[in-house]
Formats: sequence, C-alpha cells, structure tokens
Amino acid sequence: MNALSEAEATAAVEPDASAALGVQQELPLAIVQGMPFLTLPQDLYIPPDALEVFLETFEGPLDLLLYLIRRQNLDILDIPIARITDQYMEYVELMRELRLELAAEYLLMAAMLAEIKSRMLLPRPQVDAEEGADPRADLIRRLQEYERFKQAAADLDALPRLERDHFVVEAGVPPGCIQRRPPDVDLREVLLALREVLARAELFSSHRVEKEPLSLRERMSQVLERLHGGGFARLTDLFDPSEGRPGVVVTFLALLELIKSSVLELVQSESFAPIHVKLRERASPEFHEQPAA
Amino acid sequence: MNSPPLKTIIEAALIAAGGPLTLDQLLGLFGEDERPERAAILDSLGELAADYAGRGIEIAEVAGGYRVQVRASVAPWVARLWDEKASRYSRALLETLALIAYRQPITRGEIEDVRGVTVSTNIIKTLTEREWVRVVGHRDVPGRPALYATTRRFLEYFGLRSLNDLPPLSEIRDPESWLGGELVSRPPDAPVPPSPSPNVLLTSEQTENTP
Amino acid sequence: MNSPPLKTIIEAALIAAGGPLTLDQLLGLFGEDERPERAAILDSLGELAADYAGRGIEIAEVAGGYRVQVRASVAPWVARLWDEKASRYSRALLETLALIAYRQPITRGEIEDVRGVTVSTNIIKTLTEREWVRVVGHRDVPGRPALYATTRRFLEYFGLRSLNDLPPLSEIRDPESWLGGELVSRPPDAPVPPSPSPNVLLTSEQTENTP
Repeated sequence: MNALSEAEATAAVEPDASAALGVQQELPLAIVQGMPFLTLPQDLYIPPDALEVFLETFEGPLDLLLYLIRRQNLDILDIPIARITDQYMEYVELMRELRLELAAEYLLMAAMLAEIKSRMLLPRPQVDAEEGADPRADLIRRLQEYERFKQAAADLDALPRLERDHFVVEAGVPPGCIQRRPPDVDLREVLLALREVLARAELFSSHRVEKEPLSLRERMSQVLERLHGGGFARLTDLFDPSEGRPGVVVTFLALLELIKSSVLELVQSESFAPIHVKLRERASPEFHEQPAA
Repeated sequence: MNSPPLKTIIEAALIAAGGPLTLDQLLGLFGEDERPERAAILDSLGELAADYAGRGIEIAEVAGGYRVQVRASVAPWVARLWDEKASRYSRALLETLALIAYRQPITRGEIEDVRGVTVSTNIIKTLTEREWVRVVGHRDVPGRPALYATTRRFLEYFGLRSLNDLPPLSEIRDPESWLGGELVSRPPDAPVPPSPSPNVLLTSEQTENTP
Repeated sequence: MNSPPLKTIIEAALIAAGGPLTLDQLLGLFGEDERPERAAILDSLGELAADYAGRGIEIAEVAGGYRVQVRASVAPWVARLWDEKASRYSRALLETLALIAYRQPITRGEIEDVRGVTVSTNIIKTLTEREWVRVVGHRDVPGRPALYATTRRFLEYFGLRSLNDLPPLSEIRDPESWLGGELVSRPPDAPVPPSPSPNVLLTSEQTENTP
C-alpha cells in the first residue's frame, strides 16, 4: 500500500516521465515492482494535494492537450478529436471539482474542441481544398508551435549556465592599485526610474502620496540625524526659530510622523518638566555602520 | 617599468574582470605605443586556454567576448561557497524566455498566443530585473505594446556567443501533409545554423574527461 | 561522479570567491566522506603558488585566509579595465535610490512593497558605499528594520540645495516638465538585436503614458 501510493504520487507529479514509458493506449497508473497497474485499487486513497500538484504542472490548455496526446503515443497530425476532447473534459471537470482556479483559457479550449468535434461529424466536401480544410488544422498548428517552444525552454534550461554550471571568476587586485570610478548618474535617470516604479505600483492615484511635501520627509531625516548619537535631545532644541513659522511647523510635523511610526519617543519626567526626545531603544549593530568618512 | 609578458596581462585582466572582455577591451588595456596586434592577443588567448587544460578554470567565448569561468566539472564544489541554491526557473518563465529569445522582438500578446495562457507580469518583471530581457521599442498598433528582446547579459548567463548559438528549434510538420499533399517541412524560423562546436576554447573536451 | 583533483577544486574556489577563503572554508567545500586532510589542502595551496610563478595572478595570504589576486606588476594594465568601463547602475538601483529620496526615512521592506520585488543587499551596499544613502534609525517593529535616508552628499552630487529642489511627485508623471535636454545615452551593453528606435528609453517612457 505504501509503495503503491508512493509510485502513484511520482507518476502523478511527472506527466512527462510517465509519457516516456511509451505505453500504448492506456497509461498504467503506477508500476510496482515492474508490474503495471491499470486500474486504481478501490480502497486507494489519493491525497487531494497530490492531484492538485499534478494538475498545476500544466502550463495551460495546450500543455494539457499535448500531455494527453503524448501519453498515448498519438500522432499529433492525426489526433482522434472525440477521444481527446472527452479526456480533456474529464480533466477540466476534475479541476472544477477540486475547485482549482480554472483559468478561462481552459474553458475556451474546451469550447474550441467541442466545435472541432462537431465539425468533424459533418460530411466534408471533397472538391475545394480551401473549403474542405481539416477543422483540426489550426489546433494542430498551435499544438506543434507550442510544443517546439516547450522543447526550446527545456533546451534553454539544459544549457550550461552561470550560477549553476559555471561561475564567473573575479580575482581581487592588490589594494591601492586601482581606483574604480563609480558610474555617473544623471538625476533625470533617477526620476525616470521613479516614474516607472510609481506607475507600476499605481501610486499616482494616492492622494496621500501626492500631497506629502518633500520638505517633511527631508526634515524627518534631519531630525533622525540629530538624534543619531543616542541620548536625549530637548524637544525645543530641535526647532530653529530662524526658519520662521513654516520651518517650525514642518519640524513639528516631522516629529509627529516619527513618533507615530515608532522611531522616536518623547520623555517627560514630570509635569511641566522639559520634554525630551530620543530614538527608541538602542538599535542593532547596523546602526553604527555609518560610512567612515 | 619593464612590461610584463602579454599573456600575463591578458590573464590577469580576464580573471579580474568579472565578465567577458571583448578583443577591443583587451586592446584597450595597452597604451598607444605598446599596443599589440590583434593576432598576438588571440595567440595569448589560445596559449592560456591550453595552460588551463586540467585546471579548475577555463576560457569561454561568450557574448562577443572572452571570459574565464569555473569549469563545470568542479562547479558542484565551488557552489558550496555560497549558501544559496542555484535558482530553478519555472517552466512558464523558461517558455516565455525561449519565445523572446527565438522570436525577438516580440510582444507579450504574441507570447500568449503561442503559449495559450496569459504571461504573468511577475515573469516579465523577473526577466527584466535579471537583465535578460528588455523593451526595445513598441509595435505601432493600437495599445502600442512593448517589444521585448534579449540582452547581452542573457548571452553571458547562458554561455552563448551569439543568438546563433541557441539550440535549433524543432521543425513543424505541415498539417496539409495528411490531407494527401506533399510533406512540406517548414524551415525553422529562428537562429541560423545549429552550432555543434562548444564555445570553450581549445582542449576543454580532453580535460573534462580527465579523472 | 569522479571527483576532480583536489588542486583544481581549490583553485576554482579561490578564483571564484572574490575574497579570501580560510582553511576551514576550503575544507567546507567537501562532503563528510570526501574531506581531505588540512595538510593536503596546504600542499595544494603551495603547488598553486608555484604554478602561478611568472603568471598574471598570485596567491596571497591575507588576514583571514588565502586569496587569488592580480600580481602588482600587471595591475597598472588591469586597472585600465575600470577606466573605460565606468559601468552603469541597474534600473533596480535607480528605483531604490529614487524611493529612498522621495519616501525617506524608509525601510527596505517598504521599498520592496512599492517595487514588488526584493531589493538586493548589493544595491543597498552600493548606495551606502557611495555615501548617497545611510541608515538613520530603526523602526520599532519586530526585526527593527533599518530606516534609510539620503545624505548631504546625495544632494551635492545631484546639485540640489535640498530635497525640495526635486520635482514634486505630481510632476513626475509628466516628464516634459523636467526632462529638459537630451537624456544621457543608455549603456552600450544593451540589446543584442538592433533596436528599432535610437533612443529607446525615451520612447518607452513617452508611450507608457499614452492611453
């Protein structure tokens, strides 16, 4: 029982491997000690997880169809459309029962198969080659096209590649011999990058972001820099009256923001005593890792 | 200063570069007055490749340049230097990458047509982030979809000299054939010649087999 | 698999490591069952050092271990690699920098949330080494993530008096207002196939906005 379910699981997870057995007609569900099993024992329990994994290994309807064709060693150019359609529908049903998220593409393919099947039943006019084109032609073309890129993907994966089969070497140079010049950056490049990332995150729509003045952000950084050495600072020392009212307001907002986000804390020893500000708790060692010069 | 032998300079540069160097870049290491002939550099490369026979490293020709890399035969040991396991890529990602590589420039819609499923934004993001793929323009149709192509870094990563080095695509058998027509096999539409030669310079084959 | 000679493994590891390796790290490359004696590793190191006589590289014993480095005698030539290269920063780095500038103080996690992909340690390291970005505190949440902000040097480099000189976010979506002159050309190492438009970056930017 144990061995059987294990073999079953393997066969289930790797459709390609089982197809490679080259068995005509029905695929054995499992091979136990060399003996193929064609039917499931009545009492065999297949964990639903295993089935899910199995079904999720398909990269879409074309992949599933290819699997159905290949596992029966059928010629792709002459697929028995009725049989394949029935099997395809079984899988789609199974996915539904398991409530797997069934991509719309699978249903579209089901409809297409049904249509081809019905057209195959109609008598085909022999005369005109154009008119009488096999209804399967388009599907076969797509299957082949997909299959060659499925193969190309596998070939690509098999190429010896960096980080797996080869590693780039990078020997050091004795210190002092080389001054690596860091790349130049144009501010517009930075802004373009920002524009792109914001467009991706769709942050443009957020009013909160748009209205937030940059001076507030900058002031938050400045306050943190002031408090960086640790210890307490008098709240009043953080304000610079020479900046005028807007400057003081910005500092105040920056403090509120930092306190709200649990970076700073306020301490007052007793009522009406001076209020002090400090960074919350001593930070991890990284905190001290400031650039040396 | 007495100039050290050409070969030692080339070797040190290749080993320090951290990526492939083109012949021009190698020439650029030398001042006007001391610049060697291209042939001399190629000779040095050949000699180095021979020196590296039976060693832990080899010279490979990739992405239009030359690089020193760890030999595949010792890679499993070297890989233990880094904790991370080499990432495995999903089939969806590899299929998308393959379509971009063989059919570039290509739009996302065209990729989806062949694969029969939507291409997730995440895949495109990963491919661009790894700098294997980039947008090279937009097709002039409604929606102006982005056109994707592979980069030099893609060639470097997969150890290809050029796109011509990609494994050839399998042929398509024409469905017309079973209607009684002639069997016409469409020529593989992508990279030109299947290139059987390994891009590792010289002697690599022998040494891969050395016990 | 037949194990390659000890010396080739040691060599490849040292050359690939990009920094010194201790004897213990070298031993760690081998599985329990195949682990060589320390003396054998030392022997290999000695042999390699002898092999490298008269070559472009050498084995140096530095604090913390052994490393392969470029010989000082060829370093002047090798150094020219970086004169010319002045490589480009990745899009990922620029995006990270931009987010730190506009959303500071910000944690790595928050950057990742906006970008939708992880921010590599390397990017943070490069930005800190360049002194454009620094840790200004830690958020008091589990893990106490570092908060990053831009530095005075960042302002200096980009010729800004203060962050207020940066265009407001609301203007970012409209590049015409700040793009001004021509955009600096993109890295030469970009796409392999000829790109249809000369200034690809610009094209892609404009068109992303078109409805």
